[in-house]
Amino acid sequence: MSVVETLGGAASGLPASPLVRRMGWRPSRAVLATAAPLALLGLWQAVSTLGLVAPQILPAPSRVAQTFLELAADGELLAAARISAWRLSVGLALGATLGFAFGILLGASRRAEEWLGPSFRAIAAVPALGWIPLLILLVGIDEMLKIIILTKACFVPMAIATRDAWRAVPRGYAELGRTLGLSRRAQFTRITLPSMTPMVFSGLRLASGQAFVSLVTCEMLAATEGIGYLMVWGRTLFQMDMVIVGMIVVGASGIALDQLLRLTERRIRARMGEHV
Amino acid sequence: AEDYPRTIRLGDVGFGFGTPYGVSLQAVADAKGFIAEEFAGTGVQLEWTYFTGTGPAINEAFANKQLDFASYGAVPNIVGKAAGLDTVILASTQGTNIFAVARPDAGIRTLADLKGKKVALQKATIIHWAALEALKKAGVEPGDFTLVDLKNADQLAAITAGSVDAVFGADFLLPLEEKGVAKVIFSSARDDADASGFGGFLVSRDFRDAYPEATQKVVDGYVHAAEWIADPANRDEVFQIWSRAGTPVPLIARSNADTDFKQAFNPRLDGEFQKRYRSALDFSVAQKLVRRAPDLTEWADPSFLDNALKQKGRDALWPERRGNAS
Amino acid sequence: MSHPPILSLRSVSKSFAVDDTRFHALTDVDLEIAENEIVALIGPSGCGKSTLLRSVAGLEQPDDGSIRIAGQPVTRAGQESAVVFQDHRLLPWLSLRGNVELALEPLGLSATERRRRAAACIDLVGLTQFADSFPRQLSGGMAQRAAIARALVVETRLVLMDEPFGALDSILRSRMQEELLKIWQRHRVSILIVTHDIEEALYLADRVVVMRAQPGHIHEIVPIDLPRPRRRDSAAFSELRGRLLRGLATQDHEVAA
Amino acid sequence: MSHPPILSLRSVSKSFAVDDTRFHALTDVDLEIAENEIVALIGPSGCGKSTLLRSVAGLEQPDDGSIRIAGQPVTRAGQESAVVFQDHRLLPWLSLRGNVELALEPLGLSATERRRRAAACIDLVGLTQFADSFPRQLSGGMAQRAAIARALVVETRLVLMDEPFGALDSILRSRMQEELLKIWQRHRVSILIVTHDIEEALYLADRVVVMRAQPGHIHEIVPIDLPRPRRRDSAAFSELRGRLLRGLATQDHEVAA
Amino acid sequence: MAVSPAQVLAVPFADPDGRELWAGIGASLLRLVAGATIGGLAGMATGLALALIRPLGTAFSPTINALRQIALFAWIPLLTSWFGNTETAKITFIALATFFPLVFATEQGVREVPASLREVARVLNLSRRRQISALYLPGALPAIAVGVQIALISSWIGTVGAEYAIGNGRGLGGYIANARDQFRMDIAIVGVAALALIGVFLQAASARLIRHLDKGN
Ligand SMILES: Nc1ncnc2c1ncn2[C@@H]1O[C@H](COP(=O)(O)OP(=O)(O)OP(=O)(O)O)[C@@H](O)[C@H]1O
Ligand SMILES: Nc1ncnc2c1ncn2[C@@H]1O[C@H](COP(=O)(O)OP(=O)(O)OP(=O)(O)O)[C@@H](O)[C@H]1O
Ligand SMILES: [Mg+2]
Ligand SMILES: [Mg+2]
Repeated sequence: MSVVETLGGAASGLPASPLVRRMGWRPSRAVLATAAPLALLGLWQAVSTLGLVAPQILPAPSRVAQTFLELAADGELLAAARISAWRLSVGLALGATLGFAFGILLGASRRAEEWLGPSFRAIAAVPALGWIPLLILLVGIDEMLKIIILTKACFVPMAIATRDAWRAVPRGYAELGRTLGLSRRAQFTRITLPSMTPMVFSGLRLASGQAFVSLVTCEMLAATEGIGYLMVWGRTLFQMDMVIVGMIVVGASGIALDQLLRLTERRIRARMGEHV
Repeated sequence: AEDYPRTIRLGDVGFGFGTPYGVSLQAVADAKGFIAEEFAGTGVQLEWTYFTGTGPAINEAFANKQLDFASYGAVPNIVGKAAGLDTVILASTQGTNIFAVARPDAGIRTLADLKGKKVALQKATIIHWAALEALKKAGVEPGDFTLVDLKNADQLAAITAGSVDAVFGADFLLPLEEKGVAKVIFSSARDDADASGFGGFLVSRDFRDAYPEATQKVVDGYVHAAEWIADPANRDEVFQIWSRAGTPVPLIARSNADTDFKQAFNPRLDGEFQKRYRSALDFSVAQKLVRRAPDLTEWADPSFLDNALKQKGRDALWPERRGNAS
Repeated sequence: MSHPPILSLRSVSKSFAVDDTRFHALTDVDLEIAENEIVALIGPSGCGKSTLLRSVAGLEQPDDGSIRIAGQPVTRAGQESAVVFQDHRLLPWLSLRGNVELALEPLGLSATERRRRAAACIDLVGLTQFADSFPRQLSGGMAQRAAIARALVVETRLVLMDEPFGALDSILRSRMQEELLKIWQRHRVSILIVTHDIEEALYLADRVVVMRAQPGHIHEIVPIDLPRPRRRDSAAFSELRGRLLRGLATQDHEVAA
Repeated sequence: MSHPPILSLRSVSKSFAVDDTRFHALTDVDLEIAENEIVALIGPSGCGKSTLLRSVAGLEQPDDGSIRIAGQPVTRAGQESAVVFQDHRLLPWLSLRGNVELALEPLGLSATERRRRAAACIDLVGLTQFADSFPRQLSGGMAQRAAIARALVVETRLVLMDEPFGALDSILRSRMQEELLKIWQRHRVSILIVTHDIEEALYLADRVVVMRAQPGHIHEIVPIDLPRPRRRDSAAFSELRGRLLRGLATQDHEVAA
Repeated sequence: MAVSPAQVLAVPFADPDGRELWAGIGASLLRLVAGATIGGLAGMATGLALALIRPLGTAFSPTINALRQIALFAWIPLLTSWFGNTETAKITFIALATFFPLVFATEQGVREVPASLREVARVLNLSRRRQISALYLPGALPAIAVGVQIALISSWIGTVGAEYAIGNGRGLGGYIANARDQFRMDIAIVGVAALALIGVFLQAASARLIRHLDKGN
């Protein structure tokens, strides 16, 4: 290839060779992804420092950090987080287990879907917000209320995901199981279950998200402790820093749980030989 | 035209299924047009908002510059002031009658019987404050009972479901007695006026500084309303006005049976006011509702009220109370 | 044919319900396959090749007629036959070995015996060094060989293959055909293979069954008496190709979905 | 070749980053295609056929070398060329007509003119009565013809085809090959076609480019001087098939993914 | 607190307080439309931008995803402190409830438009605008449709939740809250039933609309 052509190629707008591209500075994913929140944080601090927004409306990040430390130091935050975490885990464990079983029932049996499907959809349609006023009369305001609401919140997405996962098992795999002459039990454990795993996990992640929403809803509307209550208390005391601490704790735990579930899923699927 | 704003925004506590209506002095001033007539011919519009979210909601509205005047309980306005809201107290108001009800089968007849029981109330409100005062007088210390923080609706459900033994609250508790779910064991108007709700009529400092004349007119109208409501002949009409919020007249009548409106809506910023607000400040600090107590002398501005009282011999209607500090 | 038939179909018919009407996928199909015989099914798309094969595999229930394998009527899937599908259908969460061993599970063998037999079959298809690989780590041809190993490991006397090399490129495909013949020579099974590739049919089969659609039926059965190994460029091969092509081409086979 | 080249590649190389190393998909490829010429690319899987075609289509950026269409260096996708992919790649939410008209949009024609030209091209591939059907309502062969119509409608002088008939069964495929030749005769375009089917290459092309892998390069270029219409069972055809087969078969082509 | 079914059925018609239901539903639906429109359009636009403009996506996707993890109701105290008990607070909340599911669905949907079809758009020389209107939006439609369904339910819950928690003004949420405050269980049950029925209706309507739109597949 002649020099003239090389130059011609470059001049006519061909992108630079990979070598040049590699030498040129390109912001990495991580840098960009952390730049955005840092910039937002900076903006927030600047707005507060310059007094553009009243501190009772938007306290400075430093103030929020200080409140966080104070609440953490006197144990209030930990106590709230502990009770919320307890409710969440019980609700998730119960709701996911029941939802999984119910989803299998709906997926496996047309008749179950026909008979139970409509009432299931009706129950699913009423959000936590609607259940609270009615349930509170039946079971009072104690832990039972929160557990029921959280269980229901997890139950619904888990049941739907499990049912869909059951139905999405490739027909080819089911046929394979039959032609191999596997027992029903073996077909379920060796074929159906593994192929349902990804969808069931996404249902589980959805359930955990729903659990958080319901947890905060019922702690804000009908509770005397927990992170949601902490935020309402912050509102009552007109201390936005406390509210924001609550939001951060809720958001961070939501992300953490989601990541944990993703990781578990990846582990399980990797062990099953999948490339994830 | 520069002397008056185009609109003046007033806020008070309210209830109702549709648009909420007020259940206190401002509702009367609103319905009877006492403040509006002060502004006759000026073109000033009055805008009333009745907050169902009560104290915190009014604080938020002040913070967002959506309100110029508001009446609300001492505890939330102390919380707001301490958090940096620049308000000024123009007048005081007693208003709210506080009740305690107990489950009939719990063997509770007086406040003293609440020792060792589960008591529900909404924390960080004047009810919380008044309840602790009343209980202290009855010899029940905070350590003697279990306090459960519940909002109004949940209190009703909780005592009905038997989750708590007694509830402190306002007149929304009275239907429970009718339904046989609970019986009234305490009424502040009947048993201990010092444990009634107490609060203030506040203006934002910005408004007062910008429109002193308008502020004066609002206070004049407000005092006029207090004067009108103090006349026992008007009681029935007051109940009618308040019933727009959804509570039937008989219930309002019953809840106010022991209330002397002249005293309840006494606007004076006198010794009694000082005493009650100091108590509320102490309470707020003790309960860690505020990080630092606001300075009362700087906060209250009696000048507008004094002008209003000088007119038409109102001075005599509400003599200064000494307020023997306890 | 000197052997008794391993597979025999007698006037098999199968129709599907399609929008209130019945679509006749197979009508009155008669076919016998002898021990050790390779029979290829060809025909235009939709003529019922897969339906026929699936009926033999017990995956479809014919409306009428009888299907017998080694004299026994077929009543359940995978009875006395093993199936190789066009897509390899290896389970992605099992290693190659795991996939092959899975086929042995219903036989109630000991784990060591399972492992031994799976290893032998994996060796037969030349994948020993990939036994612990997962399907995604195998190329298309390797995966298809693994599927064949899975079909052979249970040692049924009849292997059913539905376009087993359809997804492979032509070079790989001809190599796989040779390997299949080698395995067949060593293992002595009967094979019923569906293909849409005339050359493939000619290269592999003892007899080629030409099917036609609407309704699906057997048009003709062409015995291929060429000696093995067969040469694709021989005149006899070309002649037979021409004959099959004519047998196929007379029918319009393209139908909108 | 009497005409000036419509396409010319000069020492084109392309590598991909694979786990820290570079994989050389194409090295030093030189190729010219004349006006009206049909050139077929064959070679084992992974030898860079698609990479070459995609580079010409402007979908890949070569590391080195120059690609010129009608004398102009290729700088962007779809410059002076139209592409037919193996899968038809019709947009499922547009009707057949909508898909074909979409290709005309960048030309800035009036709506009626667009419609006229699309209709003419749809007619050319014999799909007029299906113009308002959606892709899911078309059979594989029809969809592929629609994709060809979409490529022809813009009237570029160069059409690039990557295994355009790979997904069709053999009978349909030979029919499509004939149709392609008919269209080519009427439309007089140059065609670069990737295939893994030796017969297809022999049947269609003026020259067959045989590629080899590791690294991807051109092994030989075989001119096919057979008169059209060609007969697949002619001796010359068989001879050329043998030659190409030998050219391909010497290389090991199966690589684990 | 037992109430007979007949009593409950009569509430929306006979009871003077219960009759407020209709006005409440009307107000709620208006709010829903306002908030969901704002949040929906913003969500789709953001999702499209995040998916199509790479650096923007890398920079902001993680942040938006993190914000999404904050359970919806946790925003209420912040919003009331910013906007007070106003319509703005409620509509912002509803918009947020709509925004998050749609950003995510749109971004995901656009990202998942097959590379093969993107290449078609490129070789056809389609303009950027046409790529969006002819390729990305229709291609992402199934994902967006699922997002719309989730967003609609989420915004309906958001509407009632906002009215319930923020108070003031008409609305189904305020109606339920008031019924509870005044211990009118009959009215509360009617309110909850209306909440559920409208939710089911919205879900069914969106499903039907989507089936109607999705004619290509
Ligand atoms: N489960 C079913 N329900 C309805 N129709 C079916 C079903 N299975 C197959 N058919 C129809 O039966 C006919 C024969 O199908 P079959 O799959 O056997 O064809 P084939 O010869 O294998 O075609 P191909 O070469 O395309 O695989 C087709 O028209 C198909 O549409
Ligand atoms: N984007 C990419 N990243 C990394 N490697 C690639 C990429 N695209 C292609 N390759 C590799 O380059 C080589 C050539 O690929 P190409 O698709 O051109 O082969 P091909 O000749 O078209 O094969 P086939 O007949 O299977 O289509 C292959 O080994 C492939 O794995
Ligand atoms: Mg088939
Ligand atoms: Mg390729």
